[in-house]
Amino acid sequence: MNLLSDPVGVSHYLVVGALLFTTGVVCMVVKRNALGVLMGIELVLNGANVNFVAFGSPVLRGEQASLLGLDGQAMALFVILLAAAEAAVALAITLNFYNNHATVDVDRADDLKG
Amino acid sequence: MAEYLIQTVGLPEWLTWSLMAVLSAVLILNLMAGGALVFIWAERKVSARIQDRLGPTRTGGSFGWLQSLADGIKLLAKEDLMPEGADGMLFRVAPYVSFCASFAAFIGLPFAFDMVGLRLNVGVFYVVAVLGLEVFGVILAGYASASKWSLFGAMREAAQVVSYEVPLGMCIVVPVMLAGTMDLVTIGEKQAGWFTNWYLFHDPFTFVVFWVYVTCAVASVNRAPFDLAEAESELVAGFHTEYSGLRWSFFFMAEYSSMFLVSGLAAVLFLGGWNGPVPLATLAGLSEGTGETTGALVRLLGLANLLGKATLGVLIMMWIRWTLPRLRIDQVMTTCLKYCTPIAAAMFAGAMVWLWVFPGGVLNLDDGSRRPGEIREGWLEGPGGRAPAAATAPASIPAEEAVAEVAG
Amino acid sequence: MMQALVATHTLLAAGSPGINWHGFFFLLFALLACGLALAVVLADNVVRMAFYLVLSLGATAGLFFLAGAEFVGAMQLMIYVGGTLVLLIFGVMLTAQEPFVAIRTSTRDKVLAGVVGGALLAVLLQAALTGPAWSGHTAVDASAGVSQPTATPLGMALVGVRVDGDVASGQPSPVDGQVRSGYLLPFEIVSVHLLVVLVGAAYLARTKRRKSSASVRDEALTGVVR
Amino acid sequence: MSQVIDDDPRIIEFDVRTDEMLVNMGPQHPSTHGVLRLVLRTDGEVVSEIEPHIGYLHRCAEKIGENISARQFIPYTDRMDYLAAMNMNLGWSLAVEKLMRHQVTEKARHLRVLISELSRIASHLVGMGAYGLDLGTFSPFLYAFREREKILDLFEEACGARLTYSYITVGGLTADLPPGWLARCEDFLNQFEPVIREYHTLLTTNAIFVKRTASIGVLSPELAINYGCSGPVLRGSGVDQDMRRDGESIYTAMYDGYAFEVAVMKDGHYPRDHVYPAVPHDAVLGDCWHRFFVRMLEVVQSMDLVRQAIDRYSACKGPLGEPVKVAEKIPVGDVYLETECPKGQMGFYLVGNGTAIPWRVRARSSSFSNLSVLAELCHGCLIADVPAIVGSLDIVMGEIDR
Amino acid sequence: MRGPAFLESLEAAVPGGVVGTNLEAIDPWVEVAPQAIAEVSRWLHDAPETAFDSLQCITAVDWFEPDPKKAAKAGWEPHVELVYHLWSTRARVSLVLKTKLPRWKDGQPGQCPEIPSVVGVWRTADWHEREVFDLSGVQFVGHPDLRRILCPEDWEGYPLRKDYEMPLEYHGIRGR
Repeated sequence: MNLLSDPVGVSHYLVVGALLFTTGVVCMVVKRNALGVLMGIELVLNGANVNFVAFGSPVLRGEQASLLGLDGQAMALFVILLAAAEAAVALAITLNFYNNHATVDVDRADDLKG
Repeated sequence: MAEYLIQTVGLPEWLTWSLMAVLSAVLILNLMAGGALVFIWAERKVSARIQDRLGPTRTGGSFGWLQSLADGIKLLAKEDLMPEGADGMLFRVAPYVSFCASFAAFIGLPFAFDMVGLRLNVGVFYVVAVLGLEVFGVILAGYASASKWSLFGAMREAAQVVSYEVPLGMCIVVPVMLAGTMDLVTIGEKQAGWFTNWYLFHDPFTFVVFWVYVTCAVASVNRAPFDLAEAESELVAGFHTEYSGLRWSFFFMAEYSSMFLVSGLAAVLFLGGWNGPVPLATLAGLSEGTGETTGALVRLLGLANLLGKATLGVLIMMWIRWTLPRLRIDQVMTTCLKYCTPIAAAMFAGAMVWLWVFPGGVLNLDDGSRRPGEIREGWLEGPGGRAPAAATAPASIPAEEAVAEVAG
Repeated sequence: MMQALVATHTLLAAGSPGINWHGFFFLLFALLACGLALAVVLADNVVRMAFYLVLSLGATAGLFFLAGAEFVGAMQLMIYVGGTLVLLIFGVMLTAQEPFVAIRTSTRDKVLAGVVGGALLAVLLQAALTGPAWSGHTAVDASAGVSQPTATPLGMALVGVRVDGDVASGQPSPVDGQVRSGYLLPFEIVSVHLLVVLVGAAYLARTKRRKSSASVRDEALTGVVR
Repeated sequence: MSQVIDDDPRIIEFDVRTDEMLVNMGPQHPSTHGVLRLVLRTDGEVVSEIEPHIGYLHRCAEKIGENISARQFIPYTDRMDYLAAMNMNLGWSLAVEKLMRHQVTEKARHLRVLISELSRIASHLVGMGAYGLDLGTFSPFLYAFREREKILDLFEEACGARLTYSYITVGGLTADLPPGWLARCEDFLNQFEPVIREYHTLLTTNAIFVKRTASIGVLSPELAINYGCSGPVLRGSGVDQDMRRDGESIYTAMYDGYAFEVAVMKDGHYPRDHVYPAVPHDAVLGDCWHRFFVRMLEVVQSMDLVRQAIDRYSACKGPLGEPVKVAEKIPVGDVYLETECPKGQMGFYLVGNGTAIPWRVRARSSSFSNLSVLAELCHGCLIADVPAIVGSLDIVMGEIDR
Repeated sequence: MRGPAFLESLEAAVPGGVVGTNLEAIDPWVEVAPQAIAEVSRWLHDAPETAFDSLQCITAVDWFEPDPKKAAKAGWEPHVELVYHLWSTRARVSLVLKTKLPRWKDGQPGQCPEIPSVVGVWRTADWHEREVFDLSGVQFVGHPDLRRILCPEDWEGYPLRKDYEMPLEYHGIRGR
């Protein structure tokens, strides 16, 4: 199949989702700044969301989408909500970490090392 | 018009559609820019009259009509300064972020029946969400300016706008609940008829909620007495302390257009939108669907109605600004969290109960709206009212296969 | 003239021959989303990272609108972008000082991450491109699809009633004859979860004020007079 | 958790460690009333410490005074409190007259009362308008200036100047009033009286104004006295002191026979000579609201005094009397005299050595002492309160820096 | 309590504090020994019958005649005189304290003469003493933060001294 010549379909969305997901993972790995890691997580969740929406989209899948009904979109909604919640908790942890260590560098969080 | 171009002039279809898109974008943009010019002039005149002055009197005749234009030219000619130590990219991009956010929000706002950039079935939600992005540019500007005053302004704006979105959302939910849809066109259309059909007068709760909305709207667009982000007597000029020239004017335009936007939103949600207090067109037996020319005229009347209401809202904001002192940041937050949010929540519950007790409403003296079937067929239910073809078609893929797909 | 405004909403979905607008906007938003995501990884400054992230998420919201999920798109704009906004603020507050603006990563880590990321991407793309059923476009009437309402069914589903086939009423979906359950339980769980998170986050990052400003003021006054 | 060990009770400690920031407010800032520079140490929006830096407008007025004769010094007093130049002229003239044991004519005495009280109204109008500006409302400022312009018009007719008058001078006044002036002054007062109600509506009783000023910057009477505060700042704290009544005899003699009640809260209420708005519930004696309110009362009080002065002045027959010669010798000795200026007690100290030129000139400025209390008032307040407190002190930098 | 009785109680409270008086002057004054100024101030502030709770002004007068011819006729030795104007808000009376200091400490020009600070008695003395230090060059011992207040921190000389000469240049700005 050829992505460039085909009309936009689920595959296209999956590719975008995969790219977002991968960048998110790389971001989580690469960043030493706790906030950067957090942003990586956001990207990962966002990539997953793209997939959910694509699978549940009636535009992209036509009648096939009705197999999933609203599940795709509802799942995406829940992911968004949980991502927001996760961001809040992660930020609180970062803040606490910053209070204790005066830095947001995650490599310095080695208190549990023997 | 698109059809006219395609059929009569014989333009290729893609060009026509592109032209149409550009045209509507230009219309909205001009509405914003032109509106900002008019409102800046009006602000000067209104403030002058309030303060026992004359205001601009020379540029462009005795009323200073062209004053804002002259100001604009001056701003264009002004040097765009950037402080040393500023984050150059973010500093440059911040005004445009603000401006784009308020521009994009206009896409969802209907100006008259059926006259909307993009009719979304989540229209009101979209408008509020995009409007909330305006704060983003402000925060970027505050951070990127490398000035402490800017940073203070940005932090205040962030705290304020994020907080005020909660009661603002709750206020907006009330008309959405009454209309049963988030589609702004439908919400406006449901208030057709005499002014008693307006959601403002629907029940006592909506009446209160309207004033909470006004408070929150003023706060969320940073107008006095909630203009803490720029608070010139405390923070010099707040987030735009370091801005000058054209970039500054973009912030300015964004401020005025979001003022206009929240006023327009208030008009659609509470004040009947494009429906005048007296249903003139209906009384004359006309409606948007009556015919090409008459329909256009009726729409123009609706447009005038909505613009008038929105302008009135903007003028009231100016009146407030030139009358009241500024609140302190903790008082602004108290107003939001201790007063606006609980009141909005209580009024929401009240309106819900009212709707349950009087499902038909009590003040609907006369339903002077258009007779169904003229044009509203399929419109009142929102853009998805017409059942999509795909939904009616029988399923072609067996369920097992679909599950397998997802799992795979 | 003014119908031009009206015309735009059909424009996106028009799918007129000549230019495939759907494809064009998809390409635009997809490139924006991916490019800005990449920029998040490459940027050093935490505020810029957050800026790119917000734009990336906004572009994704555009993709959602294109896929007909308007409610999710608006939700994405409001919650995700708004939430990240708060993230940005914290980023500014915590790390606006010089030493924290850019914490650099060693090249070794970068290379390693690149390899792992490349491998992951390869696997994911493989999965994305090989699913036969996903690639086929069913050439739906896009204009109808885009404006299909999603907010009401979603809202109904969240409170437990499925308009597309409801388990409570035992009514099968008119489309595929299936009976589906609503999301009342997940919805409630998420609500409680949010509450817990709210309390937890407030506890973790609490601001304790030792002395109220009023008492300090009084003390200062008496101290001077004494 | 960060545990900053602090002995200083003024430090407000948070568990979230936020960094303190030093912020320069001024010398170019909209609400520091001139070239005042305040260095704020802030933790977020909370100000933990504030340090005023002054001297940007220092012109060595005292040194200049040691090189010119006493009457030549009058224009320099104009430039101290340039918003109430008449009162400055009066203070210096009285101090020199005290040393010279010079007695002005009865007519000059009443004219001085008339002019200086009118000047007090003008000064308080600026203070009031600028205070509104500090709190973010622009319109009262212009309403105040509109009325002040009318007073300046009157002054211009009397002495030819609108800001630096040099009208009251050693030994009298430079000129008598032009014909018809008194009638125009009456007209102004009659027109001005109802306008005060507008000010009360826009500011004094405005809910937001009260919220911004009540219980903010509370100055206890002990602290006010200890810091040498004077004028409305002192009276706003409930200290019953007004040099027009309590000062030295050469000054109080000027007000002999005038009926006025000092604008201060006694036994829980302000003078009831006119109808004033009620004190809001959350206002505490000594806060910004009371300082502002005292000024508003003094405007009315000064109007009464002007009316009385008009009557007495027009009853006086005979000449105004000539001021002393420019090169008049000053006797040996030193005197100090404080007069009640709009901003507070302005003191002039003068040492004469028998020549026309004073050996030493000293100007004790009321704003100088009033400003020095700022650091005490701003502990733990918010940034937005700083302009509110500075504005309530109603300072003029020309007078502080001299 | 006026005049002699007041002086007696002051003398009793701070022995050796009062050096001289002039009750006939327009503003009667009491001359105080420089080292006793803080004690005298404390007593004046605290004693209930006097209660000079307010310090209005501190002035330094430089008694110095640069012209040697005039100096011979002056009739006084060069010195710096500090004048404290006190005010009692309760009794509504004023009091003038004077104290004489040498122009320079140990006779070395540039060395400011020293006197105890009265900041502990009246907080307003903080800025007033700073101003006197700034313009007239008197060192107040015990002042918490004795810096220049009106002149820039790096200004040289004490402008209100009679022998003060404006610097030729200040940071590239011509002075004379």
